[in-house]
Amino acid sequence: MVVKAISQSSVARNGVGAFVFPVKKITLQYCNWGGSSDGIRKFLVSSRLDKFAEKYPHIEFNILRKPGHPILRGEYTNGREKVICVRNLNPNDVENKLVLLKNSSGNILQKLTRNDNVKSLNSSVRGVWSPLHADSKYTI
Amino acid sequence: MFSRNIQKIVPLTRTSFTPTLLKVTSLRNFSCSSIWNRAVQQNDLAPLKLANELYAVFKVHERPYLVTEGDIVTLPFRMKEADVGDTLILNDVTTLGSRNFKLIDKPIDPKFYSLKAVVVEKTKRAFQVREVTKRRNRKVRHATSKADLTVIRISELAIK
Amino acid sequence: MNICKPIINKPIWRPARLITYLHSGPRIRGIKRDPESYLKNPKGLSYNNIKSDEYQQTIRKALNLEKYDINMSDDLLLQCLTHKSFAHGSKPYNEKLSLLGSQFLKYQASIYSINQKDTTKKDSTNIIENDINGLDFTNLGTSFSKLLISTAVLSKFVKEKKLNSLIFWKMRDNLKIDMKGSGEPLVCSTVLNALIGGMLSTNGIQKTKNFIEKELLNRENDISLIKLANAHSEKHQL
Amino acid sequence: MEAMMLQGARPSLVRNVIANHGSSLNIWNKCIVRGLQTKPVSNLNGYKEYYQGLKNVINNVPEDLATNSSLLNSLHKRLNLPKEFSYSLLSRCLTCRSSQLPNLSQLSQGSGYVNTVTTSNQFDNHGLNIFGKNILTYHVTHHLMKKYPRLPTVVLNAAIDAYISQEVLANVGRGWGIEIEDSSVLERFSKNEPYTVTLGKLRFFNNTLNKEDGILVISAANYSESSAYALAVRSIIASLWASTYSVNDALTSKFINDHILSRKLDITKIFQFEQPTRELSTLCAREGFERPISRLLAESGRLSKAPIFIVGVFSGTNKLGEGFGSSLKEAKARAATDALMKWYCYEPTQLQSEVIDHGTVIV
Repeated sequence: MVVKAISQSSVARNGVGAFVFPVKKITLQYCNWGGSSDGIRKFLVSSRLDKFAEKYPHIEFNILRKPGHPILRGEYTNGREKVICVRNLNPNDVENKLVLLKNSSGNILQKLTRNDNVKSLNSSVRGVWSPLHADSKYTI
Repeated sequence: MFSRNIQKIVPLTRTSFTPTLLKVTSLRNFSCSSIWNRAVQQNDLAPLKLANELYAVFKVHERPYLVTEGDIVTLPFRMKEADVGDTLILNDVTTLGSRNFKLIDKPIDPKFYSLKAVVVEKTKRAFQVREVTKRRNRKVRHATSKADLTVIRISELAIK
Repeated sequence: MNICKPIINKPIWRPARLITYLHSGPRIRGIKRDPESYLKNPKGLSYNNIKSDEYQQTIRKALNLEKYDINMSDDLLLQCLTHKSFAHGSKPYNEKLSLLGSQFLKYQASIYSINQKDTTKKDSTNIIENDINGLDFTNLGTSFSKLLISTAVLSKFVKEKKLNSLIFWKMRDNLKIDMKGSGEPLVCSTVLNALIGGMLSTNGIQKTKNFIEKELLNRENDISLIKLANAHSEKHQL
Repeated sequence: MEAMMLQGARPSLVRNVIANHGSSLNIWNKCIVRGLQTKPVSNLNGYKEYYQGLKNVINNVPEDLATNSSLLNSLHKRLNLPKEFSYSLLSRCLTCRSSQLPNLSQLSQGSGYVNTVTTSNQFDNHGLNIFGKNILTYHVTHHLMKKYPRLPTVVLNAAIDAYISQEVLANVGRGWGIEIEDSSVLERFSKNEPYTVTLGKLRFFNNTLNKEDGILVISAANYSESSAYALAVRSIIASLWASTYSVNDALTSKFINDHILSRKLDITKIFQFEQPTRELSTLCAREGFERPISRLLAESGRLSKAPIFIVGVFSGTNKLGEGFGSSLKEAKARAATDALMKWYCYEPTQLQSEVIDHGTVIV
């Protein structure tokens, strides 16, 4: 046998085929005493979280009472977590932060260079230009 | 520019603002656009159908993106209508090609292809502070930016 | 850049060897062998002189392929019955078909196993409903479910169907006369797997499934994997 | 036992929150956890009761309890499983046989902090895993052989592995958001954690309190985290088949296509040729093509320090492959490799009929 194999692993492409939602758990931590938790307390008392949870059944919501400033903690399937402090925020802003956690994939925010908009795992379909193959009028 | 038996008909419905990204539920028909095939015979998509690999150039708000299946595309705005996990049908495609053939039109009639994407995440750029100065002035202004992004993944690219 | 491009359509000088000596008899290093001398299976059947109505029809009849409406071409059947060891892989051989077939047979055999309502292994202490949708997954991984698709049972099946004399393969040791230690059971089992794989590639999943259910995993048949596995386990318990 | 419990009751543990299952919010994927309610920990009978209850629940998961588990619910929704797939079955998929402790007296220090309870062979995912493995292997083999009919057997096996090896399946499981149970039963008891939480977590032999900082101990038996994840993934696929085979047979294959076969694999990266030119000429002889001949197509800078040659390999007038190199020999080998790669990685289109490969070339 002449051909040998080098072991490889396939790479996940979430969204091709099935799409698994990246956020798996959101914990809402509040304090029953502190004034900075005022907004989140109002948010929790209203039915807004219920509606939110009904809309996104794939996320597990936990509510945790703990002294200190209120925080929202999102846990993601890539093993990372995002924590947002929501002290002194009003219920609308708390919900916006919740939406932010829901919309994220858990990756770190990155600086992007200009026109670097497409990231691909595939090799170039059209091939790479070569001076040795080009027509004579294009040769250097 | 065009061959004799084919006329290029510009869709009359096009206005200054054309929604180029639509959700699956509301696919817009571009029934009156025509096909202009430069590489092969008119309306003959056989070489593209036989190809194992395809690429497409689609436009969103007049910006072109060259993609293959499975690619991640970062769109420089927040797509309000779409939620994470929604499927988008991209219907402003200007080029469809394989290694040796390509089909060009503005846009290509969507009945020839299917190009779909999934919204993977709606995120932001990293927080940036830019120092803005003026000549011969000692004041430095710190301009901050954290722009919105929508990340989509091309889930399907096929010739119908 | 200086690029020189030779003309491709220039005629190529080819050395033509007009006379080749083909050697038959004992092997001599460096001498080309006569194909007639090695294109033979251990039973002496010659690969080049196969008659379709004898060879392929025997296989079709032995496996009742017509009964299950399975069409397999002569070439495919011959490939299924040719092992990789034969003629140094110069003829189409069954390695990959057998790989596919063995996976499919394993899958079907496990479906058969989980469908069995086996009462013998139930322990008296706690029988709670542990089946899923009427399937008992605790049947898997037992010695019987492994035995069902083992090399021993599959090769026995091929031998009982009298297909083993039709297989093209090479013994581990050519000088030995008896089959013991020649690797015959493994070759026979690859043949059955390859036949399933070939069936699957050309006739589709449904027909192959039907063939496995009715022919191989059927208690009523005289020769079936279940009967052979039972016989095998009884023999080894004694 | 008392001493052990006191030792286990670390300060952080006492301060830990207590979960209350009877939530006032009637939404199933919501769980209320209230803090700062301590409970006396030295309650041996209570612990025994908790342990026994946990054991009973895990060994035969009641459907109503599983339906209330927020973890199971969110996992079910995330994977978009059909409603025929029951929550108790999903919980059974997460019970590994390795969570069965061999013998408590044989375990080393820290065995008191077990995070699993003794499970029954009738209710773990052992059989499901075997079936899942069979169904996965068959599907992936069938798919690859259809897509690339001429792959050599070693490469085919490596490609199958690239999709369904233990590590890859473990990554799939992590991507599904399956969580592992890494707190001890004692900890859970002192938190008064409801059984529904543990039902939604992956239970396997995992003595986290026995860990040394910076050292990962892997015992002789395959009790690793990735093997447990792989078991769970295979079992979920098998359970999906078991729950839906009578209703919709194609659902499982679609699930495998969507989650496993949709992953990216560059098949050409698997190949490693040792004697490409020799292999190519054997191939041509076997298939009845003309003898392959390498010819120089283009060159540049032959006498410079960076020469480049482009060599094509031809069989008659057909060009089989092309390669570049800084020497003629290198370019020739690359051309032969290219030709072989094009032969082995041939992909028939859907319009073509089934291709049955004659086998790998043996030199």
